[in-house]
Amino acid sequence: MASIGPNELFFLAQGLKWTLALTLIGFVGGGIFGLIVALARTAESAALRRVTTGYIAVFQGTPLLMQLFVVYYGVALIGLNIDAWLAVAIAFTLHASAFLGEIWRGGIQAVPKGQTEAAKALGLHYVSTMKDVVLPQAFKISLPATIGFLVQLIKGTSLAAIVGFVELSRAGQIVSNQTFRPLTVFAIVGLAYFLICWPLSLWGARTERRLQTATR
Amino acid sequence: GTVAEAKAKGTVVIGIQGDNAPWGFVNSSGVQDGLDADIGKAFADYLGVKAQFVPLAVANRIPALMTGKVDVLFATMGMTAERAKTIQYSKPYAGNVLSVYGPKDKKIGGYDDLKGVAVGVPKSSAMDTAISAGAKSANILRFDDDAANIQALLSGQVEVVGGNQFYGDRLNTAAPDKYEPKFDLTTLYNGAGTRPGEKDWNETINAFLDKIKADGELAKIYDKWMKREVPKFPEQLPDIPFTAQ
Amino acid sequence: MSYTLDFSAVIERLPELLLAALATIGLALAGMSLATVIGVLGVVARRSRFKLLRGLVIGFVEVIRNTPFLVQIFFIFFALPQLGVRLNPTVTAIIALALNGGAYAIEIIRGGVDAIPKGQIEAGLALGLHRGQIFRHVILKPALRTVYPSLTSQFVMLTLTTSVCTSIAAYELTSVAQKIEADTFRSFEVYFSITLLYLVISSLMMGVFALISRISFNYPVK
Amino acid sequence: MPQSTAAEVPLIALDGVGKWYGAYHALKNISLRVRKGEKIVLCGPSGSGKSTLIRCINHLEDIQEGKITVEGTTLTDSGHAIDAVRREVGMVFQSFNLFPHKTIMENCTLAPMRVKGLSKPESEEIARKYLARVRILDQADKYPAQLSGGQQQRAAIARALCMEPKAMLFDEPTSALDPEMVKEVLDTMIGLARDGMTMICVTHEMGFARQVADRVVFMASGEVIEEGPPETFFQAPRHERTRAFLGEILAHH
Amino acid sequence: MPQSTAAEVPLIALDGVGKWYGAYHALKNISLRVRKGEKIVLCGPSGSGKSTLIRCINHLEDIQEGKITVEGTTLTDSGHAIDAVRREVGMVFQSFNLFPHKTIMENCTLAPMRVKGLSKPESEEIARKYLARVRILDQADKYPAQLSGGQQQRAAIARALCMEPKAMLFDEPTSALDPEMVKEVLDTMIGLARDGMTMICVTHEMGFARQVADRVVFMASGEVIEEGPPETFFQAPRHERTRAFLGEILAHH
Ligand SMILES: Nc1ncnc2c1ncn2[C@@H]1O[C@H](COP(=O)(O)OP(=O)(O)OP(=O)(O)O)[C@@H](O)[C@H]1O
Ligand SMILES: Nc1ncnc2c1ncn2[C@@H]1O[C@H](COP(=O)(O)OP(=O)(O)OP(=O)(O)O)[C@@H](O)[C@H]1O
Ligand SMILES: [Mg+2]
Ligand SMILES: [Mg+2]
Repeated sequence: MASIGPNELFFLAQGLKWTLALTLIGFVGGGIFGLIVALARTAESAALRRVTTGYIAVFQGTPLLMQLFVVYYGVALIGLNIDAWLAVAIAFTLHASAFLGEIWRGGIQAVPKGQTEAAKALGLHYVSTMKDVVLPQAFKISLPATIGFLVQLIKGTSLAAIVGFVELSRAGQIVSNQTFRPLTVFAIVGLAYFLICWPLSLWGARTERRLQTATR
Repeated sequence: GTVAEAKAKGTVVIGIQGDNAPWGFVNSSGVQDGLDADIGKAFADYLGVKAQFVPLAVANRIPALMTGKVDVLFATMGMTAERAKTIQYSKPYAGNVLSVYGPKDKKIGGYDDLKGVAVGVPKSSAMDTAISAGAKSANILRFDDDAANIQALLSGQVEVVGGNQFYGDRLNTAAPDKYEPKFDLTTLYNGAGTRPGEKDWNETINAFLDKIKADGELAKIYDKWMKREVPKFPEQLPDIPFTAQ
Repeated sequence: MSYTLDFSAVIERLPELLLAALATIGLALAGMSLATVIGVLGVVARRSRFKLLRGLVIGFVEVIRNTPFLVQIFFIFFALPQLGVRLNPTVTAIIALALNGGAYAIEIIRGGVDAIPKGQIEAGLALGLHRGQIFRHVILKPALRTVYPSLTSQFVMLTLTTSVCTSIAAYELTSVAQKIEADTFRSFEVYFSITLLYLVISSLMMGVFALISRISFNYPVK
Repeated sequence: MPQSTAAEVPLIALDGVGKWYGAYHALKNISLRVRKGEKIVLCGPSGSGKSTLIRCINHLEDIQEGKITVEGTTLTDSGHAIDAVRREVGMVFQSFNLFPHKTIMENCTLAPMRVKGLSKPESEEIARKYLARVRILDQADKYPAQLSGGQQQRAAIARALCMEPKAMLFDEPTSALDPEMVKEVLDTMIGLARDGMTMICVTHEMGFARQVADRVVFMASGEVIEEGPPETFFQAPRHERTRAFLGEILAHH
Repeated sequence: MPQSTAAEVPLIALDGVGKWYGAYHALKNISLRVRKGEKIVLCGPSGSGKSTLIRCINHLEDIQEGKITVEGTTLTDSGHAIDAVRREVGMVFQSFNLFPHKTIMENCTLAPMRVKGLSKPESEEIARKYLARVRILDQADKYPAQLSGGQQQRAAIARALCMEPKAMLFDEPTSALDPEMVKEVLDTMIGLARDGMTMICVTHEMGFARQVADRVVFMASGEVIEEGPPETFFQAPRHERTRAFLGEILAHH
């Protein structure tokens, strides 16, 4: 039976590296598709809105663990053998885009209607209206919620263990099963998460305060 | 793929458990280790190919096998009739000597004494299967792994645990002289798992197992990890076919 | 792969799954009710005159929001007994869910309270109402109304989080599913089924939330 | 103060009041006496401190210098004095500030029940009286968002009246209203004035000032520049700044 | 329409326009012709459809009946027609609607660059011209929130002018302003009118109407009730409703 030494800590650090890589994947994929979801969710076409509403309901309404499972193993079942990285990228993109899409939809709708109308009255097209007028304001409004979700996503990457990634949580579990000190190991793991997430949360809260004083 | 394909490729993909020392686990250098890993390596040698290990968790070992992400599972799988409906077991290659562990001052003599008692077991383990069958009225709490199970006993969250032969040492290290084995559960055997209907894998593994049982290699590996002799394996188990139809 | 899905094992044990789904709903409901209470009381504490109390609430919120739920529930279950507090898995699960949801609820509700126009509070003061009365009668309901969508989507997440409670052996949907999986090795069938069950549960929750909103926030706004 | 005779105790008295927002000196040595039944119109350019002044009177802002006395109670930071004053003085805001989640009736009964401890029937009785007084009794069961701006402002006036205050403070009560609704609110206020309510009113409605004010007080940069009865104030303003301000205000009408 | 001679093609023409919001009939059979250079003041009680009318002209709302033609282009739902019309018609809103994350200069150059495809220097050149025209060139690098209400509204006017439209629509451009700032915006609009800009302006500023309007159009309940040159409109309104409305509006001034 091993004790918790430098080897074990190094093993956990390796896991941490995966955690960060997975977060990055989720955020980039989720960011791009989330934008599309948000735009579709606020589109004029009722059909488009309904489809995205369903999309959001499904991916917000089922556990991320199951989404990962279905994408990796479920898809393989019908003969599509995809790489674990691709599976994680797809599942995290689906998951994050549903949440970010919903957050950013809120931001877009919080931009006063007069802004869109003024843009239209000036003759701006949809793309320019969104890119130059609505989205910059919407992102600013949704920034705190976006950061809040990023923190949840960091913690959510632990579920990628099901497709074989030994990220921070899984590394913790493995070390705990070698050392039989689950409390100590999970205290270290918890602390590691805290040290990544807390600065982000602080930054989010600061941004929120700054935005609030700016609008008052 | 098939055995032929694996030989052509020069690798066999073997699923083991990632966190179940000393059976199968990933050590702190990130390398797979344990009884299952050694048997896996021996199997690869037998085939004359390289072994590629995929560390798995309880939740995904069957999906990984069924979707072809691994060729074979040496993943500490207790052989039961119900499970045998889904996967193809090989002949047994390990025996689980399972016991109930509890505090010295608590009188537990058999299944009957478990009535209403909080019993901890690792999820999806042979201990779970055995106690669930033996003591229907026990209050069974299923934890993610051995570490959590032992911690639950130490924290007093359960009164006794179902464990393998290594629990004694671990409990003694954590709380000297406090716990002891109470009684042995029915022995469960571990077999390798392959996809149902794939005769080639099943036959190859059975032949391999026969070989290492005969030439003493299994005994060596067994001694290294289990610190005991290879048990005597039954020729057949009810409703658990060892060979593919 | 020639794997054929066979749901007979799942169907046979469907009653077990449905019962477990009820347990999941129970855990979620208990967790979110307590979380709401913690949220409201936390906001009150967060606005109190006592710096220590405010600091404690801030610390609580930060620790909870920035650590995984798994770690939190582990500590309540495995570490508290060392301080002499031993809680069974279900109680532990409810407390952990309540604390976790409560921390988020504090932040969300605080946002709603901050968004109440200052004029509302001043109107209350000018009428002679005290701070507590203003919070209770003037601020709370409109604040909850504005944050209701965020609060409820947080609660849907809380519902899905109940699945983590399996790691302390609490009785809920995922743990029963894992037991069935272990018994039968019918992993796909079991996981597909509970994915569907979770979707049904969360859709149900949303429906109930919408209903509650229609009943409790029935006043028109411009 | 020329208007207040020494014998009479003023209902509201400000003595050398000074108020700072951080380093910004918002009110400078303000002294003002308001007798019972008197109607004061407060005017002046934006940022001159009108709102600040009336907000200080019922302690929505605290002051750093001088003192404010309402009905003999001096506004200190003590909770009791503040409570007493707020019970005696009603306030109506520019943006109504009705509670959106309560019906008009509930808006009116909340304070009588919670502050005065009246029963529900008692406070509804009072509410009905004042809602009728401002002529929106028929709207009692609606929510604020269902009323027009003018009706909302009259509801806000009724809500303040339900505490049966000795004086009413108005901060630009008509400036958030559509032109057509201004009249109905002004009429309500004229009615109140006729009934003898003591009033301090910040407004740019000079017609209203002419009609009901006993005194017009003109402020600029946190100071009271000039005050006097409306006739002399409008016809013969003494100060240059007053003249300039009146010029602006009356230009487009 | 009495004012438009048959020979002249009107710049803006509405023919039997009908508009519904769901079941609510907001505009009823509106016909109106505006010649080049003409200044129209639109007035009427709240909810009479004034905003709806001018919002239909540049297709912020679509109509269900009749047709609207701007410079010969009939507004259909086709993207081209809408684009063409929006390029010819500038609009100024009650609440300015400046883009808060862009400086005044960027507010002014956005549309010329994106819609007309002008280069940055070209559009800044144009922006400077119109910012000078409304006398806030010195504020060009500030953000909207750093300007006073009057300055913001003038910036909004300059932004619309930068597209060099043939006509300007104003929807209560001064009603969100403090009394003192109304004048500076009205002065700007009077200047525009003098320069010959075609204008349709919803306003309650009757002084402005008297001074610049060629025609005053009075609406009620979605219909045009009465129209005519300001002198006759104010002195001798023909309809009872017009008289009642004018009575309300002018009562307190
Ligand atoms: N909370 C505050 N913090 C800092 N400065 C303030 C605050 N409230 C008001 N001020 C400043 O105090 C001055 C007086 O403000 P006040 O609101 O009393 O003016 P006012 O005469 O009511 O103007 P208006 O006609 O625009 O309502 C202004 O310069 C204002 O910027
Ligand atoms: N988006 C909408 N949906 C439904 N009804 C609307 C909508 N916009 C306006 N209306 C209704 O159409 C009618 C005309 O509105 P409009 O805004 O044109 O009036 P207005 O004359 O501009 O009034 P105001 O002077 O208050 O601005 C009103 O009864 C209004 O309630
Ligand atoms: Mg003011
Ligand atoms: Mg309008």
